[in-house]
Amino acid sequence: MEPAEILSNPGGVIGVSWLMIALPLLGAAVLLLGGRRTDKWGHFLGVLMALASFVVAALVFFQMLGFAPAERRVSVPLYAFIPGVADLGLLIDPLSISFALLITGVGSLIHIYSIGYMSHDTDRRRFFAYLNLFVAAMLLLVLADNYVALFIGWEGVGLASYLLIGFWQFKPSAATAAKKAFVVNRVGDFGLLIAIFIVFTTFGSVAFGEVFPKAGEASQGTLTAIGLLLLLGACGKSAQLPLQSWLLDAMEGPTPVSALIHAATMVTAGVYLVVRSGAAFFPGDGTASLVVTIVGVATLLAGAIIGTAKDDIKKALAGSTMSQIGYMMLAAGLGPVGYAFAIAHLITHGFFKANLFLGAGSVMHGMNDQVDMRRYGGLRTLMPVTFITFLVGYLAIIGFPLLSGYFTKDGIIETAMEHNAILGWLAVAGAGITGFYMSRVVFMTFFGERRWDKDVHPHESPAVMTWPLIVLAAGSAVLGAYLVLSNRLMVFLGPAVGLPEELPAFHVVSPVGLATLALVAAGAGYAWLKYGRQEVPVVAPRGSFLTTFARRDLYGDALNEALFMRPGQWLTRLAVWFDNRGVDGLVNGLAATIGGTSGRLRRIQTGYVRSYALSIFVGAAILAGAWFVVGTL
Amino acid sequence: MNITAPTIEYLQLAPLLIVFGAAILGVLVEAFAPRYLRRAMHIPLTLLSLAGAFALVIVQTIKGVPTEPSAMGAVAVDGPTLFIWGIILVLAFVTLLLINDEDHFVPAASAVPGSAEEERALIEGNVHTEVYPLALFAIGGMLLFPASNDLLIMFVALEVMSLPLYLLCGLARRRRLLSQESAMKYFLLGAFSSAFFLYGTALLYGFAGSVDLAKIDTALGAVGGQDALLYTGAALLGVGLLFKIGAAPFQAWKPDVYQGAPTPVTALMASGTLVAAFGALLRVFWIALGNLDWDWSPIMWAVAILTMVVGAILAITQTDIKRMLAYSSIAHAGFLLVGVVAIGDAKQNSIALSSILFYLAVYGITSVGAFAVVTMVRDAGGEAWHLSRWAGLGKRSPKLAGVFAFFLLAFAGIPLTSGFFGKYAVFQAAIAGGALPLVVVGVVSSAIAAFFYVRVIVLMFFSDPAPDGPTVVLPSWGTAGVVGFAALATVVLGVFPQPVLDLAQSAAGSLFVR
Amino acid sequence: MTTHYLILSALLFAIGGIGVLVRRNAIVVFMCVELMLNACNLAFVAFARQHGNIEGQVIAFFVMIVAAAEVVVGLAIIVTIFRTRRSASVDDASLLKY
Amino acid sequence: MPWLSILMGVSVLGALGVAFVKDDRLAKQATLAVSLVVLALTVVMTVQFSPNGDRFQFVETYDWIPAFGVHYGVAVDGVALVLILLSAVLVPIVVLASWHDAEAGKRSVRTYFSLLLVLEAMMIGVFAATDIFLFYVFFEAMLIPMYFMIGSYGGAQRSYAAVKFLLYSLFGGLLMLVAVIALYVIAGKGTFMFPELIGAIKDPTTQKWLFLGFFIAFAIKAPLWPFHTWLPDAAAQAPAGAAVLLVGVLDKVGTYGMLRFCLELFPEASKWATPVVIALSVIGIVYGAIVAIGQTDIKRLIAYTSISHFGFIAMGVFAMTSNGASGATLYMVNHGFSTGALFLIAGFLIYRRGSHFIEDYGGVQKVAPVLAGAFLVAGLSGLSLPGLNSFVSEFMVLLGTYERYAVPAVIAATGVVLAALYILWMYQRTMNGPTAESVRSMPDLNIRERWVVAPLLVLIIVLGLFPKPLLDVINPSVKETLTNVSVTHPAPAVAKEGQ
Repeated sequence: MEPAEILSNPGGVIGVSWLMIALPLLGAAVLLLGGRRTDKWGHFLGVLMALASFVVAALVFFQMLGFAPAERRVSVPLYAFIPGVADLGLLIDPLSISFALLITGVGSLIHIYSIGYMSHDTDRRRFFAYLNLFVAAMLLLVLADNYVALFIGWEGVGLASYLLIGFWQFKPSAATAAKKAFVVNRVGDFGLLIAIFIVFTTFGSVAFGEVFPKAGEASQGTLTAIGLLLLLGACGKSAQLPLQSWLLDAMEGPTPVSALIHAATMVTAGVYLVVRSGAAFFPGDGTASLVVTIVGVATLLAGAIIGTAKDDIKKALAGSTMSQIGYMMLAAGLGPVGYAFAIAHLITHGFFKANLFLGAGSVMHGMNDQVDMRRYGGLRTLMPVTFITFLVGYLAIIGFPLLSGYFTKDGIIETAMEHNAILGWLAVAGAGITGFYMSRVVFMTFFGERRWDKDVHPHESPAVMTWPLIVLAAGSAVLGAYLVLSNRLMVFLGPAVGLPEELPAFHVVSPVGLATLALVAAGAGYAWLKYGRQEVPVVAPRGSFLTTFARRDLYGDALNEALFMRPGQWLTRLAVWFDNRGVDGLVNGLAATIGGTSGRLRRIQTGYVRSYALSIFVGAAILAGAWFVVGTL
Repeated sequence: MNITAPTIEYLQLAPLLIVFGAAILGVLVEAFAPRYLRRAMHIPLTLLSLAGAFALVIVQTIKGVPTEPSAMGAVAVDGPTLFIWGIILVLAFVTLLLINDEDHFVPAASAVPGSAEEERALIEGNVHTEVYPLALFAIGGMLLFPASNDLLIMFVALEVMSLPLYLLCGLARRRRLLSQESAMKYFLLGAFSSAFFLYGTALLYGFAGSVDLAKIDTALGAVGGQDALLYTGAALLGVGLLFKIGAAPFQAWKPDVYQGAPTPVTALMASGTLVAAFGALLRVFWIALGNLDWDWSPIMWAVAILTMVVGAILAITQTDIKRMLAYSSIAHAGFLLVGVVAIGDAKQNSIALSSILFYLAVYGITSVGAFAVVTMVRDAGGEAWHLSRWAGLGKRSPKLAGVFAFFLLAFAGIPLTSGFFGKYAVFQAAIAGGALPLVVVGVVSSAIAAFFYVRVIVLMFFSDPAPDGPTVVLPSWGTAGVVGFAALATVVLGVFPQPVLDLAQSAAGSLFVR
Repeated sequence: MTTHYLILSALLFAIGGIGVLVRRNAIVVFMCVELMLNACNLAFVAFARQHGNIEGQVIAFFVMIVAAAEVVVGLAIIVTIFRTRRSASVDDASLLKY
Repeated sequence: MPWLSILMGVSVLGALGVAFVKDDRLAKQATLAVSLVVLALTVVMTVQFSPNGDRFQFVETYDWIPAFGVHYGVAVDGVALVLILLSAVLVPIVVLASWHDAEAGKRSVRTYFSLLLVLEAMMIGVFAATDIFLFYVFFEAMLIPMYFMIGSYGGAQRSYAAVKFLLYSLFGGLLMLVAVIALYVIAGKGTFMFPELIGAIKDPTTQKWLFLGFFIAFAIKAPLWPFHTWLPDAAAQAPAGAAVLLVGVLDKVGTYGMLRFCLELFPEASKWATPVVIALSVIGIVYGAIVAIGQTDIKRLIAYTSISHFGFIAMGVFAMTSNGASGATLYMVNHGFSTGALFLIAGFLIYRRGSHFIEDYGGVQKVAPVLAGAFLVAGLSGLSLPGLNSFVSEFMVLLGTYERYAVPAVIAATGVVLAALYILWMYQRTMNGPTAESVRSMPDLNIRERWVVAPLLVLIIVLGLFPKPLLDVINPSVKETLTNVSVTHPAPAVAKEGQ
């Protein structure tokens, strides 16, 4: 079934769905302009706005459920933006609304959590302002009904991410990480921008409603080009190879940020972009989709491998995020069935990864912001709630039967397997590695003997932090089953991204599933042997070449440095030199030459009257001679 | 044999006659009036005569321009002449106000510099009141030079104009060595060049059998080129004229003389002489050699280019303010020459002529103003000639510096100054006359020229004053008047040039009478 | 016929000109200029003869007068310089340059 | 009602008045008042302008110099109007911003402010002139007040910078003068009125030569690579306020001239020259950005970013698509605001610390958050972040260029990445990291400075989210221009149904 066509604004809550964006934006504005005056109640306002936005989203969702599936795609035009090019408008459909719910839902939880987490920070107000700004931008991104508006949100979240990674800007590392994130993202945005140009020049519009129906009329080459450029944008935002390098540095930001932006929502925008444009530019077959799957698989492996070697708990989780998004990307390249699983995994991942990150944050909160897992250990008794919730998230992500990951991830793997065995098996391998590194995190953090310093007094976090954990854990546990069983999400998304001819039948036990489980178990077991049974050295052992390879992020940064940074600096120095010596030198050189000529010529004026007379005499001769020459011509 | 008495149109020649008459009266004053009275008698005599002459010029312009040369075809009082006379008389008037100002001139020219004799003369407060009649003679010559309709009169006028100037150059009160040197150089070179002029005249006479410009023209029509006498004669004649306007390669005298001469005299030369010489040049080349333009315009091209470039480039590295202005006047002579070659049909000619006339007017006024300012910036040894002494003048006396800066911008041809419209008029005429390349050279060299004008502004305004910097003397009413007048004219003509343009056009409309 | 006179006058003119270029003494230089003027006169008279009108001869007289005037002015200047510098060499007077 | 003459008259009279006020403080207040009056009048005028009415409105034409066929002819179309609006908005801000700048050098304060007003009059005049000669007069005369503002009130290298600026522009201007005269002579219409001269020059070769005469002048003014080297010197040495007017308005005369005069008077030649111009622009975009990254002096850095931006503008103009040209025009306005804000805030920063050099700063955000925040917003506008004004124009320019010349547009788009690099790196080096000892006691923006920055930031954000009003004014005039150039608008590959 093709995606349904887009209907006009039916009014009701949908009519004011722009409130979803406006409210957090307002919050951000108030908090930023209000300045110190709002310090006292700033965080409450932030939370309030996030919650309000969530409520609106929910209401919109329920109003939509009232419509027949074919009528669930409506556009809400806002105002004319660039006449003749693009107007601002929202597209409310199952896809965008499920994102809106995820963003505002998980977002609100993380807002609440942050009240506690940031309680000691003097700039908490600014933090909430940025969070609200992020929510607004992210909602614009997913709700936009055309590529330009999407792009505004797209770079808006980039800005929010920049501000939040660099929230502790007095730390040079943080400032650098923030800049790096923005610049690398810009590389992706460059691709997206060009894609938009091609779209406009090809279809004369950038509105989804006008472009997608006519996609068929464009040449295959154009479609592929658009697809690949969109993918470049997606890679930047979702930290896929080759633009993955910024994500691990991004962990410089406060943990809630890592949870919200760099795990649950923003980094999945790439997946959203691909799925959103899927029906038109990533039909599941064809070059673009193939490349998408390849990128996905490569990233999911790379992320997993990186995850195995990190001692910094957040970086380990970040690696895992990369890898999980790799899965989604892979799915997104597999056509309608894939889209559904991609989104399903995206949602569940949003929950369990936020859960894990917040858990990690809770641990750090109790450990004086210690992030090195080698200095943890045996925390399960001291932080029971954190431990339990973390455990749930852990089981969900490794795909423990009947927990979220088990449904969504295995769904992806199965689909990939049907699509292309190699992709499938690689995905399975990835699952195995996931099993290993996640178990490693759990063992190093919550089991084994206590390895922290004397002055650290681990303690459970306050309720305001633990409750969000509990909610998220619950979601991580059940959501997968709810979304996948009887293809609930797939059917729901159908109007937005299209449906396959026959819906895949999900069987709880399948050969591939068993194989996956086996591998995961093996990975977990190996992790237990290495980190659970024998004790963990406080200083990391040198480790094999592979270990360093993983620790150095597969030499991604080294590569960037060698390929871009060094040559770039060299080029800059050259250009500056050329500008001063070459271009400006030419200008000043000319002036100098004239001056020099003058200085030399004036010597002719010797001051001897006879030489002047000579000049007259010769001049006269020349004049007469010239006259003869000219006259006789 | 009976000789018919020549007819003289006295009214038409009246301005000439008045000026010369006043000059002769001046001589008589010098001869008979007691020393303490002379100045008192000279000033009104001189100024009134000039004013009167100017009035008569106005009258004639209103009465209508004569279409026939007067005085048996010896003097042509036509539109251009009247306009030029007007300019010269105005310039002469203001310049005389400068000359009239105190202590520009040596108390006793004959005395050896630094001798006891000079001391005494200084103490007695002697002044060479001869400067007034001398100036008047020079001015008379300037009036006659562009008006003369045959080469003999032109030669005489040339000498009448030059000889007094030679003397005046030598009369500077300070830096007398330089002054005398400049006088000698000017004299020798002037005489040298006038010899060329005369020989050219002779040859042309040999060619045409007459020195009457119109007759030469007709003779040319008959023969149509290809004659040794003609070419050599024309060339040598050209040398004499180009020398007077200071066109390269005959410009060598200008810097030295301008620098050495007393500043008021320099002003007179820079304005009056240039105007007169251009008048004569145009007359000779457009009337006498009018049929020969295919031959001389390429040469004029070369001369114009050379003049502009030399003037602009050499000025850059000058350190003496007057010397710099001299080179700038060379450059401007070049720009004017651009107009001279912009000939074509009658209409085009009148456009070119009017543009040149306008240019002469605005340039003359501005340069007098500039030199007037130079006379006011003094330090211990007289005028602060070295540019470095001008540093920070903008701080010490912003008004004067501002006015001078304005004059410089006018020289540079910045819009909203009279200089811009002068340049514009000439360039437009030249382009219409098909001399586009010449104009390109013109703008490039005026861009170069802008540099040294701007440099003076930088010195005056952007650099801090020297501790013992020059003082600005309180101007006498005369000097103040000159500066004010020049500034006013530069502004007004920079915003509303139309009236003067109209005058120039109506003057040029009828071209030269033959 | 005229040509001979012309050649002569040309020679005189050239001699005068060269004289101006090569002689140092101001007086002599000035006399060379006078020589040039006289060359002109010769030419004028010769041409007058050739053309059979008297203009040329009249001009010659004018030229003489002018030359006389020039002498007056010139000598005055040169003498002053001589008194100041105790030398009539034109090369000594070269303060004004560049 | 002769709006334009009134605008100019008010500023000129104001200038004269200020010049004779003895008390400096009073002079400042008077200047501010006058500039605000001008702003108010301009706003009223803008409101009266009907975008879809005649192309030129508020027309005034009087003979000025009949001898040369010169008129005092002023009028505005949409393009000119928005640029006049830009000038009128910037001047009061600049006045307020440079409240204490003139005192620094112990130089005449009232002269500075009266120069500002003279400059304002000329800025309005140059955009309003419909008589090419009048345009040229303003084009050249503008240099003088700016020359004095840089030369007398600028930094250490001021006279070098001022002379370089003046001579460079003068040279271009004189070349243009030749073309202007030639245009008059060859067209033979006996007038300089722009509307009558459209399409007057038929012969392609003539067009090419005249085009060059105009274009080089504008390329120097704008400035386009490789004629740009005067700008960093001038902008870095000029006092912040003058720098804003220099880069924000004066340089726009160049790009405005390209759009108005080069394109419409010499359409064939413009098409002939397009490849070269586009190439120069693209080079300028990338080159300017790269050199900017390597700068150590804040103001020079901003100047180089502007060179990159002028590349965008010129590219948009010569893309000859409605998106490109409208985008370019909008870009002129936006760039005026964003770069203006950057220069002013940089100026405040320098005024506090007394150093141009980036390495002398660091961690300012901690001590002066408002200053840092404002700087960041201005900077983000400089890297054309969506939602801020520059994005709209840059997007339109790139899109408009892509419609005709895909490859240059793609290369130019890399400027987007570089922009992020130079802005954020500068921001990081000045504002982030541990607070440098030298800035520890740096005060945050005071009330006056906040009033300076606020309007700019508001404009940056509002125009970023709601550019339509300006575009509605601009688009009709641009369409007019493109019709005169007679270019066919590239149609989308997949035609819209119903069109």
